[in-house]
Amino acid sequence: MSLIVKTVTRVTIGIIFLFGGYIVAHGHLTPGGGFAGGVILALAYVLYVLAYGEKETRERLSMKWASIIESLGGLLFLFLAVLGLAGGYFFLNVLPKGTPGDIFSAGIIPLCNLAIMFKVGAGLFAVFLVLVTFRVAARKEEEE
Amino acid sequence: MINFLPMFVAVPLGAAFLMPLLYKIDRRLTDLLGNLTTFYLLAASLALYFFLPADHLMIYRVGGWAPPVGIILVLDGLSHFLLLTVNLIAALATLYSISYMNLYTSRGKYYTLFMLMVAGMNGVVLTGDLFNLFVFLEIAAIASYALVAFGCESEELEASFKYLVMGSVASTLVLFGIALLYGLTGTLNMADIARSLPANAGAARALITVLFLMGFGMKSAMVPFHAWLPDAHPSAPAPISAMLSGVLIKALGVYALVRILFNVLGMTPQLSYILMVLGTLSLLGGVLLAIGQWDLKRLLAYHSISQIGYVILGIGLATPLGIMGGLFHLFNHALFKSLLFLNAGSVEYRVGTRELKEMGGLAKKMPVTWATSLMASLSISGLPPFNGFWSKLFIILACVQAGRLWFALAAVIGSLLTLASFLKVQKYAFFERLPSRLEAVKEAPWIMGAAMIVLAGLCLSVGILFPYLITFLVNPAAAAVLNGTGYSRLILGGL
Amino acid sequence: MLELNLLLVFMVVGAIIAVENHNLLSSVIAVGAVGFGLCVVFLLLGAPDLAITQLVVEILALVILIRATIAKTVPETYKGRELLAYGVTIIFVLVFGAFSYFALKYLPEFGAPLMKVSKTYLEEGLKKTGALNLVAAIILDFRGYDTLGEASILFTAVIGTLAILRLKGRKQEKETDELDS
Amino acid sequence: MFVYLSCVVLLLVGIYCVAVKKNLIKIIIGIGIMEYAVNLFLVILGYRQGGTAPIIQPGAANPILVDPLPQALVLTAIVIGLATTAMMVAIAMRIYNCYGTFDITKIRKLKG
Repeated sequence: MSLIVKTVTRVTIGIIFLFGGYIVAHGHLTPGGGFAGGVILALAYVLYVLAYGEKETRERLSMKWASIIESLGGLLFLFLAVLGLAGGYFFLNVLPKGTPGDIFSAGIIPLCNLAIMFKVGAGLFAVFLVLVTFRVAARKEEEE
Repeated sequence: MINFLPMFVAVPLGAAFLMPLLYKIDRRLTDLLGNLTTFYLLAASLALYFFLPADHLMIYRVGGWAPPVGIILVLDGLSHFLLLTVNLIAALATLYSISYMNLYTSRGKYYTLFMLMVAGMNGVVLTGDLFNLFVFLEIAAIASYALVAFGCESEELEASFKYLVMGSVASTLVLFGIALLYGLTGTLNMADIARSLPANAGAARALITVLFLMGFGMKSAMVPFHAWLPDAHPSAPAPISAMLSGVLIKALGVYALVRILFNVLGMTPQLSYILMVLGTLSLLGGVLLAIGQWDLKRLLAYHSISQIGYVILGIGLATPLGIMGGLFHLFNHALFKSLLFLNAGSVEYRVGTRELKEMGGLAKKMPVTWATSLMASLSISGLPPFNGFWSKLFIILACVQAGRLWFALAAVIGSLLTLASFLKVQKYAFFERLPSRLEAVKEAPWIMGAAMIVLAGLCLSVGILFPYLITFLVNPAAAAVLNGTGYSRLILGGL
Repeated sequence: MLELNLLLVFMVVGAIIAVENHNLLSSVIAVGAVGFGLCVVFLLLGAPDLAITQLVVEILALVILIRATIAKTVPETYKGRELLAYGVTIIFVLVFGAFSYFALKYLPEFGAPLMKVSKTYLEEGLKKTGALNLVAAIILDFRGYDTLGEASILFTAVIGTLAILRLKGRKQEKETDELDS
Repeated sequence: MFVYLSCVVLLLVGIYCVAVKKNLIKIIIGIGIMEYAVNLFLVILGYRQGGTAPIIQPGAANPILVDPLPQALVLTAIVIGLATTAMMVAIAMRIYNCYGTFDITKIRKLKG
């Protein structure tokens, strides 16, 4: 891709990341949440792949790390669910609820959003990357 | 103690999330974790028996929310019965996978998907919430789509695509049915729906019933909706075929259908007749298509359709004996059909083919596989003293008792045809002359043999000790089904 | 709600175009238009959460679908239309449509849902969970167990996709023997 | 009634597409349309006349809020839709790689 595309991408990706983070952090206050935010983060990486190519993206976030982050996100979510057992029930919202309207309120909800964000973002990024890589690998096979 | 219940879902999910991490450390660890998880689940579902109160009912409020505001988990006779079946077959299938998966790459992903499938099935069986049932159904279904295509060969991909398309259509229809129910009642809890479904909503009730019949009918591969099964089940790796035919179609299809038709919507005589006709069509259609097959696993897959037909016929009768026979047959089918698929897998592992015409004389070369497959064949054909005999007998007796003689006759004919097609399998695979190409064939590795021997032993011992099994396991399940819409009073009590 | 009805008509027309168009890429774009129409409908019906999610998911799905179809402009072949399949499908669609017309009459009027359970969420959601966004309160607290399932579905799909797109599914004969002995 | 019926029409367009079309991508599109229809139906079921989004504004007077439960369900359903789409595209791409076409009449190796 041309230099203009690359430069614009570099600038916009920062903004997209910030927006995704905002959506996740305010998931319990405003529309959005972990899932939407995670997809937005994945889209930022998709943009990066489209502008810079698959190879350069892998240097930023390799498949291995994407998969590890995804698993850890899942485990964190499950841990929050099991944490409820401390209060007697699976998935009980055990953390203090705080003042409604604050970022740190609503107990486990923001933490769950965070876990989902990691999981969804890394997972969808991995899917997209493997779809692209598969095309590249398949084309190489054909040429040989 | 009650905190036991969510662990049936949380533990396999946790194992699935851990699996990719462990795979990066050492791939043999995934074998260990997979087997530990499924054997833990088996032990837990057995142990649950000792903690059950006398009325066979446990209710768990997820997140501490009272129904219908929150989701509840319900363990009644039927759930416990299915839970035990699922985890028993899952444990033996993972044991078998240790050796069998040497044929494939990427063991970590295999076990991850396997654990997710088990978690999905346990979730479906335990939940008391209609939408939650849909969510867990999708986990199990999506994992099974991926597992069908696990070999990445062109036929497997095609079979998986076909399965995926039919499965997604089925899921969408089910979701549409759930949406209609929500619109009519304003709640998602199954017991609450049963209580508040307006009695005069004739057309809406009929549409919902049809949607669920089509959706879950596709999942359980009843005859007009069976097209995907004979492609999908043979394409998967053998332990997965055993899981798919043995328990997946039952947990996602038969269980969900029975739970919703009997306990939520309420059974009517017309509906019962429709189920019986569908069951009979499946049992005859499946076996007729099976006889002409030469691909061993494909033949077994057609027999799954036929055996599901017996289950549906028995349950469709809606008499105590019929339901008991149908559920007992469901359990027996899980045992012998997964055994047969494991046998087919070990033949494929050593011989490298599934074509019956290319086999022959394997009885001497693979004695364990042969002996266990003989027992499973006798069992599926309904010969005494094996387990299949009793459950088929109950179903036929129930048909006679209800005055449905034609259905009884169809069940007998189906059984004879089954015997014929398994004689063919035995003859071409294990007797006849050994082709010179197969001189060097050895018995399957011992771990695979162990899993098969356990299943064969279960087939025989269930056949001999069936009265105990029926008292302790099948009768509570049948009672839960027979309770009908009394389910809602049972769950919600005085709420 | 005129704008809602107009949007619904737009979506149905868009869907028909997507189905009947002979060029795959145009079909994909048309279905994308339907998806964005759905997104606006969500906004109209007071579901901004869904609008955001639908929007981002639609973009991702479109990117994936376009990458799958682009450079593969194989026009659809229309040889051998199976009349039987057409006939059965059209009969099924007509019967189903007529049937649902009668069934849908039993639903509450549009704009007046029963809210049997949801009343509790609206009245006590904030007090019990501390979240202002009641949808977030439901998906992560009242029905958090569903969301655990949802996250697992996505995880399943990711692992499944990675498994399907492995370059080699089976090991070569030799490797098997080594591992086995 | 019109709104409910248009959802059913959308669902039927999807079913028609899946049943009749012979192209893998068309089938994926058909399933996508079916999912849209069901999601739309659920959200419509939860709409209240004159309702606003179910987000409480602290301090403001209590307005009519729409039913939040169907929205939570649809959120899950959207994710499920994305998951199935990703799987289907992956399989379709592999099939394309094997046969060089998306036309199912040309790739049917499996016997009925």
